[in-house]
Amino acid sequence: MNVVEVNVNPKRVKHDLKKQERSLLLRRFLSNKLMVTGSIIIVLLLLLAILGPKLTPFDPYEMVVKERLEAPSSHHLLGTDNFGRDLLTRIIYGAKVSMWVGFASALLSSIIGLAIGLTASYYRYLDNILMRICDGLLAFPAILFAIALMAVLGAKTENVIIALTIVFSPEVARIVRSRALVVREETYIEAIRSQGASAARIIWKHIAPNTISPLLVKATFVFSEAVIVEATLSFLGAGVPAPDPSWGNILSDGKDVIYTAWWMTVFPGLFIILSVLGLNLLGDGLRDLIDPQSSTK
Amino acid sequence: MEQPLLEINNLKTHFKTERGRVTAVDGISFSVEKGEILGVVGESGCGKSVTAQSILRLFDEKYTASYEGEIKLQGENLLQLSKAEMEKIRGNEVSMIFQDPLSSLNPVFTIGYQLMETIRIHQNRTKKQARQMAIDLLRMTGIPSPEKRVSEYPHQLSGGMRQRVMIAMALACKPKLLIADEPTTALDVTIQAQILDLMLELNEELGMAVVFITHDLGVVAEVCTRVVVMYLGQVVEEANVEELFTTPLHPYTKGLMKAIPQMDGDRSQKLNVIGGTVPALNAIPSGCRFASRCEFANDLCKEKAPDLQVHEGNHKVRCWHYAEISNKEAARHA
Amino acid sequence: MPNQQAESILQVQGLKKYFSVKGFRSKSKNQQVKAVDDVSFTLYKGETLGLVGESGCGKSTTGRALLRLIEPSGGTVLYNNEDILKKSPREFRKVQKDMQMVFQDPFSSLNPRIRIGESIKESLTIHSIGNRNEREEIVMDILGKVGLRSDHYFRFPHEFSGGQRQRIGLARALVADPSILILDEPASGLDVSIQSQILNLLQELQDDFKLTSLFISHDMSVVRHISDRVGVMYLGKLMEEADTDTLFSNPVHPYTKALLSAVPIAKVGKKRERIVLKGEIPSPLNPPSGCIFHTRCPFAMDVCKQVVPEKVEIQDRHTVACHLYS
Amino acid sequence: MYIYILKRIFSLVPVLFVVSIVAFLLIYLTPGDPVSVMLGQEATAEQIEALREQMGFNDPLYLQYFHWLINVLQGNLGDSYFMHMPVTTAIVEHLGPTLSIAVLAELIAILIALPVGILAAKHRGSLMDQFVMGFTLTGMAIPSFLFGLILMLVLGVKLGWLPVAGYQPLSTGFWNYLQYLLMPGLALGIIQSALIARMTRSSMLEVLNADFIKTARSKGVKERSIIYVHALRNALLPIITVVGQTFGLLLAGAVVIETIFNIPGIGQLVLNSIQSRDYAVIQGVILMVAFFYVIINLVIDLLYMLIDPRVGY
Repeated sequence: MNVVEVNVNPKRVKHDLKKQERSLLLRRFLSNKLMVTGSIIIVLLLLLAILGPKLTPFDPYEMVVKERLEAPSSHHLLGTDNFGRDLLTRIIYGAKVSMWVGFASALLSSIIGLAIGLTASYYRYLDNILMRICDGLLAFPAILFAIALMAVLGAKTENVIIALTIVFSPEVARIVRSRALVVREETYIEAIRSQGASAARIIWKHIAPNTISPLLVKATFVFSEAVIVEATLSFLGAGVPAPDPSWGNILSDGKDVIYTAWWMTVFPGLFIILSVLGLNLLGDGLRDLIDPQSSTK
Repeated sequence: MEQPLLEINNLKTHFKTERGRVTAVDGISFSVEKGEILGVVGESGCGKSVTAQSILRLFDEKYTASYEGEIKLQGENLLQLSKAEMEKIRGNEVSMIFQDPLSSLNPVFTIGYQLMETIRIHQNRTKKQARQMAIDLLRMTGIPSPEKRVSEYPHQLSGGMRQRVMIAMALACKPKLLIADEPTTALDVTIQAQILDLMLELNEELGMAVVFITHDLGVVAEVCTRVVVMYLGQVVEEANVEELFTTPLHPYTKGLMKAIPQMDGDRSQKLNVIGGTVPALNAIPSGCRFASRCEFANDLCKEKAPDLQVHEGNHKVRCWHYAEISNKEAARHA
Repeated sequence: MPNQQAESILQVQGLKKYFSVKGFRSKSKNQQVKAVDDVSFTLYKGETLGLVGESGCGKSTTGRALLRLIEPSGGTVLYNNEDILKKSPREFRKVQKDMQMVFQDPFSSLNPRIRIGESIKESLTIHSIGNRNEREEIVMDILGKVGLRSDHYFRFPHEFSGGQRQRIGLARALVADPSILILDEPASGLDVSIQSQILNLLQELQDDFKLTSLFISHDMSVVRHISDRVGVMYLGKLMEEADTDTLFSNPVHPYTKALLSAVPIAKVGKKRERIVLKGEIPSPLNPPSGCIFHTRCPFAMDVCKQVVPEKVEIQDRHTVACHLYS
Repeated sequence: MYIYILKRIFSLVPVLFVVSIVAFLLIYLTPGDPVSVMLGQEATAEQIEALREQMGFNDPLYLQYFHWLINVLQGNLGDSYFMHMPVTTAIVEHLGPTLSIAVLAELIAILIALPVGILAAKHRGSLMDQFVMGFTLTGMAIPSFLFGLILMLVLGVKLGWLPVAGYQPLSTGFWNYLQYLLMPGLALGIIQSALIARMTRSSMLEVLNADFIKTARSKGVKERSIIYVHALRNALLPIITVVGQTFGLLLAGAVVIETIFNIPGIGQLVLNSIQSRDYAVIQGVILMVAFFYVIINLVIDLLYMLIDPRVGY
């Protein structure tokens, strides 16, 4: 982009530049097919989770035995489950649970992962200890580790978030550390060090902002993996406890009646796939969008 | 004058990028005689390396690159050959060496394997024969104890050694033409001297023509017999090396020559500067491409693009006013 | 130009930097790579000392050791006759204001996430020079001095060309008004036409700011053009040091001779005989005994194989470390 | 070379140490008092207290850890209260089916992922490439148990090709054994192949941009051997790393899949333990899987030496 001759007072230039940058980012956002489809799916799901409860006439907990296992009809759009509860309503309430659990654990593990990753990358004597702990934690596969943690913490939705955070933080820490180690060797870090900047300033003003892009991409994938792990936990009965609705435990109820009430498996399954697919698309799109350099190549 | 070894007419190389089509090489024409060393010189982004790789059609033609014009190797247009025919020529009639010795050799195969591969693709030799030929090639390019080196891996050798292996690989089938894309840029000056001497010896011994791509005018003066100067995808001047250095005609060539700090230059004088920056490939100005940076540019230069005219003999230049500029400068110095 | 009675501003005495390489095979005990081995030189006020040599000779490590970006293993560096290597980080910060560095790679010397004005202002904030909006003025002013516009302050590094980024690097080094500038191959990453712009700018700034500089490069002709004195390094040692004209007109050390003769000259018809050194640069893991150049030196004598040559001053301010002259 | 092997093995000690600490803490922090369960409801408080003292439950934490560690090193993972047998025997009995699913799934994954990944990289930007990217994105979006349910619905019920549940050990004939494992194996394998295919594609693309590929092409090497000889060998390293890391995921996946196809493997063991609050078994399974994971990654590390001469040089 060649730089046009402009000699106006700097404050206004700063304002114009910021506007220009926003419009450039928007244009790049819209041109990124992955990003757009992903965000549309996620926004729809969020709307569903937030507005849904107001739209549906049914109560997710109210059991109507005689309407048990009804096929999708005009009365019950997606049919009913084995206790006669409206499936669409339970899926909507389930969306709120699944998305919230996924988002919260992604956010928490990002914050913890960032802190551990940055400290490990800058203070070498801590690096070994922290990384061995992370390697140790990473040896436990996510789903099994979550099951064990739930056994310790007890079956509550909040505990699912804590369990998932413990499971995913080491992964985030490892990604942040490896990027931070690369950034540390860059010349601009050497330059700021040569000017006598303090360790804190170097870490938080120079290293951290340059580890954000891999962190954001990883956080999106942690979000989608968390939704899958939560669904699996609830499916096995170790996650969100009944009667609270979650896509996982709806599927679990549907498992035994799969031949007769196929809708109890298909619809929640579809929602899981859709939300995770949306998040994966968001993650891929984010990866291209974030790095300004990659945009000008 | 019998047919030149290589004749490039109006070569154009286009690349598909997300922001539309970019033409990195826009109508290049020059030829290479048998046994000659032709220098192709220019700054980064001028398309010299793209030209070199276009000769062997190394770019992916399915999705990214497309060519126009002619590249005739002894009368045969390489651009019209099938993939299989092209593969027969690469490494056999025309071979290439690259700039960065650290990354140009496959790290997971031994030096011997990579040398023998070229031999066995183009000549039916047994493994034993190919191995012996590989050892002789390594000895020819001055690598000590080649029997041991043959079974070593690239990371066990220094930059200079690796470049010698690259040259040995390129000479495996005694090619008629060697394309060297900045072969010594990544090397230290003393090692560069050794490699340049080696290339000169091989050129005499094997009578092999060389297209020598570089941005270093010093190397051009020491090694090449004829020179092509490129700017922004086009040839702006072509001449024998003596003419180019004694009577350069194009303002860009003159500017380059005066911008380099000479080993015997006057240290108190400021270095000559070519103002501005090279226009981007997707924003090429109309008229002469050097107009935006040329101190002699007038309206004619800005509107109409000059083409490569013959000054005299084989000294060609792409500039409307090169004659007046030379006279004015001659007057100023007299 | 070097004035003889110039006042010395920085005295480097026996500077060493040894990297220990963990023995990978059991038999090779912890070896040491002597990246910088007993290097001594003096910077005189207002002068530019060129440090030249091939890759792996330790010139860039020397530059970084002065600023303690790499902690030296030995030697003293006297600035205002205090040894800055012994100072505590807090005391050393004052020195860091006076000694600034310019780096080679234009594309990784600026933080991509920060506007360039901010990167330049960092130095002011760290050394608490001026208050908040004063600092913005100072940065805009220095931007003008390096040939950029004040509104460039708000742009990101990826919007600039290689040449412009080197100008920003210079602005960052000069904004805190240093007295010594250490330049590590500042123009090697650039094309010739841009390189000449940067070298001219550098010389103007050195005069305006009355700077003393250490100019590190592998490019002999660039070093010759810009330095008043030149030191030639090989495998961690300073082989020869002299005024630029003396060194380039009659080099004394065999390595300097070979180095200068190897540089291709952009002139035709001057076919000079070239001293082509035999063999490869030895691996720093086990450098040759005695004079480290003896394995490739055409004049190597027995004494060169055993004894490390002493630095000898054969003429006024022309020193060399070679047995031919001791 | 051997130094490298020793170094790799030696570097596992701290990791295994952390694994043991985490496993122990999981057990220690689990609610429910094993002693009271053992003695049943009528036991008086004193009896429970006496037994706790005798079994060392009141010792300081680190002492309990050492006892536990020594037992584990001797293969004793404590006792299952629900199944009234040592946890180790319970696990070993149920190990067979889970391992066979995991290995079968891994084979299926690699057989699908490698060719698909390589072809996608070879025809970068083509329709085929976009289809593969679509397949991998959706593949990663489907939880393995859901895909298992779908397969059961389609293959099992609608088409009736494969039995919907149950397990026959190998001894009862190969096809007999295989037909029960095919569906869970496919369910897990296809999901796993999505991840590995994605990694293969990106790793191949990275290598195909390297300079030495251009050198090979300039030597007249055929496009086919550029892909399968020059590029693949270099791309293998990151691929086998992913295979190693995701094998742990696979084991966990096998555990989950079994619950759908009610195969008497570790999965069922874990499921029953969850319902019966038999936590010792769960922790035992987790420790075993973690140990497996560490060993597999060690093997992968050592494989590096065979592929890349620079490693261990």
